[in-house]
Amino acid sequence: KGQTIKIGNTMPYSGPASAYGQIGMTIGHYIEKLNADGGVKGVKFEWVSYDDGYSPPKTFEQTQRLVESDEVHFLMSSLGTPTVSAINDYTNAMEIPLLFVSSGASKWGHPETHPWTMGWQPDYVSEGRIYGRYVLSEAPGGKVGILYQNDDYGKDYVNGFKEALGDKVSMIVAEEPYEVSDPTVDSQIIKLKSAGADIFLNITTPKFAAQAIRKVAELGWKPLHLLNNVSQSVGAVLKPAGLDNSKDIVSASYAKDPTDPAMKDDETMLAMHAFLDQYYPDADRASSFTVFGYGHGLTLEHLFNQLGDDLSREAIMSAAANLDFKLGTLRPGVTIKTSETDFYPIQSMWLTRFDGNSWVAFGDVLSGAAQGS
Amino acid sequence: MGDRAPADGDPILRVDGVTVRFGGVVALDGVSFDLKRGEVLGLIGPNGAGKTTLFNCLSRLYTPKSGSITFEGIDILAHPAHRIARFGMGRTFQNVAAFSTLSVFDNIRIGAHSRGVSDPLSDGLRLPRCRRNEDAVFEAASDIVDILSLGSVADLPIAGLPFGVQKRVELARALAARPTLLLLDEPAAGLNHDEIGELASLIRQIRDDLGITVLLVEHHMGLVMSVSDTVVVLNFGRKIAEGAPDAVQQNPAVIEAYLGHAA
Amino acid sequence: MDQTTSRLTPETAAASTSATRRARARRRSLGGMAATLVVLAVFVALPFLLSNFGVSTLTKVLIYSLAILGLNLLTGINGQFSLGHGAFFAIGAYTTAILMVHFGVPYPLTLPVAAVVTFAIGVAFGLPALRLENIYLALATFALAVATPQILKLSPLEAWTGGVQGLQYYAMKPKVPLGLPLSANQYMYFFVLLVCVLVYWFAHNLVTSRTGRAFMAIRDNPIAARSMGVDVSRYKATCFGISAMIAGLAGSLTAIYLPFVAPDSFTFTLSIALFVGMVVGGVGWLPGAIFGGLFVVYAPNVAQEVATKGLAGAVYGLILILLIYLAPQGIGGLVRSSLRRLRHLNDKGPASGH
Amino acid sequence: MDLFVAQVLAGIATGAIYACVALAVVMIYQAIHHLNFGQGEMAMFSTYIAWQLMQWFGAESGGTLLSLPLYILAFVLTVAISIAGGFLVERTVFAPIRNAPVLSHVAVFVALFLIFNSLAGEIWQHTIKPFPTPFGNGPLTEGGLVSRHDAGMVAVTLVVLLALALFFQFTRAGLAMRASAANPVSARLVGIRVGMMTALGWGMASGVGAIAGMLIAHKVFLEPNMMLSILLYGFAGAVLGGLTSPGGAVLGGFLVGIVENLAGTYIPVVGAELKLPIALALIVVVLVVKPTGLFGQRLVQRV
Amino acid sequence: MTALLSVTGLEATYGPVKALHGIDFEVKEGGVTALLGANGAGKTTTLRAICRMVKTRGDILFDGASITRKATEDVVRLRIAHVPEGRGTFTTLSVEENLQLGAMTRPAPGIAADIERIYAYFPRLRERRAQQAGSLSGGEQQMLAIGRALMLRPRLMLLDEPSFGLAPLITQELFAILATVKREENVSMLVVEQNANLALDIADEAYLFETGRVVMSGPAETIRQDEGIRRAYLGF
Ligand SMILES: Nc1ncnc2c1ncn2[C@@H]1O[C@H](COP(=O)(O)OP(=O)(O)OP(=O)(O)O)[C@@H](O)[C@H]1O
Ligand SMILES: Nc1ncnc2c1ncn2[C@@H]1O[C@H](COP(=O)(O)OP(=O)(O)OP(=O)(O)O)[C@@H](O)[C@H]1O
Ligand SMILES: CC(C)C[C@H](N)C(=O)O
Ligand SMILES: [Mg+2]
Ligand SMILES: [Mg+2]
Repeated sequence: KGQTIKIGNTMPYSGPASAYGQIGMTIGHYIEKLNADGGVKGVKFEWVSYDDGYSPPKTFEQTQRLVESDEVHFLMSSLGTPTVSAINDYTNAMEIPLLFVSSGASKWGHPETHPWTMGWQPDYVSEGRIYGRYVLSEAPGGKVGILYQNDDYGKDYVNGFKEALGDKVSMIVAEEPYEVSDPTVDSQIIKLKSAGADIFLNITTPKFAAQAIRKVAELGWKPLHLLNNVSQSVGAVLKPAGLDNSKDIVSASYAKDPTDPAMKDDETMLAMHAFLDQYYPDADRASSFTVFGYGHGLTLEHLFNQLGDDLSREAIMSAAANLDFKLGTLRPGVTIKTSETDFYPIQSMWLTRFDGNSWVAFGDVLSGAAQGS
Repeated sequence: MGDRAPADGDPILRVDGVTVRFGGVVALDGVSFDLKRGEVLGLIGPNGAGKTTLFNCLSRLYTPKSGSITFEGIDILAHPAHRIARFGMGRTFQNVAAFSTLSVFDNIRIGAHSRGVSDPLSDGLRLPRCRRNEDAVFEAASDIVDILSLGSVADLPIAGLPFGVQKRVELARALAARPTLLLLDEPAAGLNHDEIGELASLIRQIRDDLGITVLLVEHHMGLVMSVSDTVVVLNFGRKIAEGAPDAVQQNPAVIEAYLGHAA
Repeated sequence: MDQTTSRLTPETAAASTSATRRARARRRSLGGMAATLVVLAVFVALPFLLSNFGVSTLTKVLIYSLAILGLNLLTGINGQFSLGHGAFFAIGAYTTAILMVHFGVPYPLTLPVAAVVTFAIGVAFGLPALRLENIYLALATFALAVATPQILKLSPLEAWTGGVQGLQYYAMKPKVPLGLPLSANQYMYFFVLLVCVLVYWFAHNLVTSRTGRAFMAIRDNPIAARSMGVDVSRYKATCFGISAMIAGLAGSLTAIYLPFVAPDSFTFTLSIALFVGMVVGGVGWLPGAIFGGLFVVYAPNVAQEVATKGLAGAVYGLILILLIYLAPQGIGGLVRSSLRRLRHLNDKGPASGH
Repeated sequence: MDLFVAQVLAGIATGAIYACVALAVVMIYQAIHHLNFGQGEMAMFSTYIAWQLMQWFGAESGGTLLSLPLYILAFVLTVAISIAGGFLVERTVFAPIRNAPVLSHVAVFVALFLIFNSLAGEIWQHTIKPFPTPFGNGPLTEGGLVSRHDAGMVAVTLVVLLALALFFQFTRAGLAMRASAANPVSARLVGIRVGMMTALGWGMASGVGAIAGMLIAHKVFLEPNMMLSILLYGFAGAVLGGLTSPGGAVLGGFLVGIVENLAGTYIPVVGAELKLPIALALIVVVLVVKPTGLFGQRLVQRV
Repeated sequence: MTALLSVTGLEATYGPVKALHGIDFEVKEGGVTALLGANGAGKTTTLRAICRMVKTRGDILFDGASITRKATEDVVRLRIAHVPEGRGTFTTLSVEENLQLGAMTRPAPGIAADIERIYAYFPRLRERRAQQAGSLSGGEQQMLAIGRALMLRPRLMLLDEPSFGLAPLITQELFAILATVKREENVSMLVVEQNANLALDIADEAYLFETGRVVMSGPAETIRQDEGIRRAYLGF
């Protein structure tokens, strides 16, 4: 009671991935709000969030600083696949919980080897499977062209997608990687179109997603366009790319879309806007990253509500491994659920189609779990 | 110093039909001459006649279009520039090519580079062999510093020194390699009368006491005529006269092209 | 000294003979040695005064200093502009990581291998670099820095490099050898310090030797150097190799100290950081590497303390500009000019009156 | 073959970006005989200024052009502001350390890079912003692979190129600027105000950079890191063409774009992954053969 | 004749090193003053001081007004031309561009004619007009440096060893040209020259420097007669 718990975090506030920085800002402000409201069951938090510039050795150094110098109680929401990869072994060796990693790499869900690490969002492999299954059912005779970021993140998606296609993997007629350092992806798009693809799997980060969407429109190419979840922000991707150009794009989504008019009366979204008004008025409200950060804040709050008097690291970890609740920022039917063996909190998604203004879910809530498991 | 006794007979340097072109400019046009061991040969000619270009051929900074250069019986055109010093040819530069951030003493020590033996690994490990070499170079450079009276400036960076002193350091640097042939490109430029007198005796000292053959390019006729055993005159890249200083000085073609009448 | 030549002497302090010159040289090198010992003593004492985290940050300082030393040898001493030393750092790190992970080689033994590999690659890169000057070389090396992560990611090499993920081997982190009363971080620190001291000794020997003078001669005037018998190409390529080797050793140490390598650890920003460190420490002044290392490691942290998150970069930039204002030639420039001033006063003391 | 043509066209389209930046690089090189790492970020910052002006004027909305005259007004104002800005940066940041070694200047370029990058992020946030084009959207010819914007961009680049070439070759100011960069001490001795010339060079470079930024932003979207990698390509293009030749730089920029795309398409296995390294390696090869670039002035060094 | 340039108490320093220790001298309007002295005596430093290229104390009056607070480029705008030690060639620019630069501060008309005039003085330069100046021979670059200074149409010329590296014949011609320029255009000159004979031939007054101090001065003729000078600088 009356305790203050230090939470450590690393974020790319600078450098090439700095757009994600607002996730850290949102969480930080939410913790401010929690403290102002008297904490969670009397426990207050101190949010220590360092910039790692999206550079793995920097992440390691900052994490070491958090653990050894700031002596944080646990780490939360540290962002990025390559970055958090650098500290995964370290934090486990130090037995510090590393909760809700802001990355969908599948490696955050391996309690057998890394019992102190847990992800949050649906993993990229699973999401890839969802797209694969959708293609099989929707356009079994199609030709697929893939644009992907040449890193773990991109490759996880591609692997999941191919896994779902199974023996139909020959539907893929072209795979074009790009590097984050590429100025544009124009030439890749031209190649995919020239290869005769009529299904376009767009696995990119926001800037490249926007470039790709616009280039596709500019070329007058009309494929079935599948866009990965990371880049589905209406504010940060589709608006810049042109809402017209984005029409009919299909994506998978687990979180609510802040631009969806239907969200006007959504309780959680109203609460979020009220919170932003008071604590983070500069926030970009059309951005899914804001919702993402807010969701992390709510999850933290829930976790501590669930905890008893024992606030030890072990207790926190075991509470995190026993989550089962409905998080307000998630779409209907999508829940947070973990167990001693399941360290993937969110695993189901909806397929959504962009109608020119917002994402409209269709079909059923889907699980990305591997077939037969 | 002076361990090589001057031996008469075969020329130490033979320049044969050397031609150099830069685009349309013919800088040297079939120039030939011999340089006897132990002599001072004065090479003169109007500005742009090709004197420095010839020096640059000798030290292999330029490669002639045709012709041959034989030094100590070696066809030096078959060798890269950095080997020339090892063969015993040293030089100074017309526009002072100093190692500007280094001290006078280090400049001179670099002059002795071609006489040293070491490789980066043993230097890095400071093997005894390298230490001995260092000591020898230190002594040799100290001697030269004393001979050329550079003691008071030896530890100063060369860049701020008066032009004349820099030229003297260049001379010291060339001597540090203990050359058998020394190429001097306008050593008297920027010196006053008195200093030129000293330079003249220094050049004689280099020839007589150290047994070094000297090829001298110079526009100061007093100096050239007083120290040269032979004089070669170039004009527009071609040799127009060769002979004893007195004879050359009287040569009308030389007077016309180079000396002028008032000289 | 005879009368004729003495007239050529500019009239300043009395000329010194070889013996006095030698004595003065010895005095100076003793002074340098004393300073080195003091600095070394401080570095030996520090890990016992600092927190655990402080020790590991200081280890990083040493590692960066080492890499900066390597760069300084090439750019400062030999005059070859490099904006790509992060690449050699990366190669050293990967060599160590691959040897440890795939071949189970004990970590100390990976260092010589990394040294040989980076030396060879450095020479190989130094050969085409012979034809490039200044900006052209800067661009070529910068290109190398930019390309490094992409090359490390190459799928055909993935079996060895771990591709985009890189290699993680936290379990192989060096343990404190039996008996030493040190924490893991302290042990790592001293291991790194030992390597740094040895390499520094090597580099210092090199710079003050015939080879080092040849390097500097090439920097100051390549044409004259060639005429003095310096094989410019060979020395330049060798210098590239040695410099790459030192940077590679630093990389190798990183891979031991931080048991994780990944392509994104070696982006061009690493090369730029090394370059900035070299400038801050003092171009062409080997001890400056320590200041460079300190700056590169601590300045961004200071910037982050001072500024709100987004502005840290601007603050870091301002600190850098400020530093260049105060010390246009880096810390080395400050130290050298104050030494010169001191010496000037000293020389003036007894022998004034001309 | 179709693919080949497509890739060449795509190469020209991206090459236009590089060519534009390469021109700015040549501009600064002529003024200070160095490459400025901060140049890309300054161009990015200028582009944000243009964007901000257009917001105030109401010249665009969500990347759609609303009024061409207002766009042109913002464009011209931005170029003017950038020239003044470049001039001021030189006067305030570089003039005081005029005598510092070049490598220290390079460190300050890095500092400028960081400052502009971080300021832009702080002022305008990190999310990408669409930037309008005055040339209209869509392809130049029906179904073609070259967009109207790409074509417009090439045209503008050529106009700027012509202006710069004329400036350097035929005006006294151009000669004075080249002289200042080549030998500042002598330049002062013939009465050239070297400081002003350098500052003017910075100003012009930053003006050219602003033009490049405003053209590029439409293609890559406006965000603080938009010039990060483009500047490298611009350097590469300028160096390939020869740093002293504006025409060479533009050609170099296009070549880099084309080579990069062809390498990515036709080199098996690693091509797609390594298109940038391959393009850069090619440039290094060209430089090894021709050390001053394709059209650069050969320097005669004499002793 | 009044003094066009008058220098009093001039001291100059390079960092901690003092190179001039209080120098006084003048150049008369339309006159020629010669500075003599051994290596390192401070002659070059004196010319640099006038062009404001070194740190100084003391006063320098040009045409009655102090120029010690001016920048180099503004001094040049007063039409003081400097042929520097080491020539200061713009090596990467062409010969003709080098000459044009000499006239940078003048209005454009007349420049082309003046370039022709320089070519007439030094025909070698005409042959090399489009060539990179850095590729010229030493003497040719010296001609270029002098030509460039003349392009300013100066009132005062500072000549730092103008005969440096010139062949005897060219040296004679050069001094004839200088004499003509002086006579016809009333150009004043401050000449540092090791060939004291030549310098004293055209000089009205001469100053002898030793380690940063003036040790002797007077009309050129008087100086020429001095025994010490004769031995050290004239050689007869
Ligand atoms: N790299 C080059 N490119 C073009 N022309 C050149 C080059 N090098 C030399 N020249 C020309 O060749 C001629 C000979 O030059 P060189 O320097 O040999 O003359 P020099 O006899 O030494 O003259 P000086 O007495 O003036 O030093 C000159 O006219 C010069 O312009
Ligand atoms: N850049 C510099 N840095 C430090 N000291 C310098 C510098 N330039 C000149 N000096 C010193 O100033 C003094 C005067 O030099 P200055 O060049 O004026 O002599 P000078 O009379 O022109 O000699 P010279 O006949 O060699 O040209 C010398 O002692 C020299 O060492
Ligand atoms: C969704 C993002 C926060 C995750 C990020 N794209 C990564 O995996 O690196
Ligand atoms: Mg010559
Ligand atoms: Mg002088």
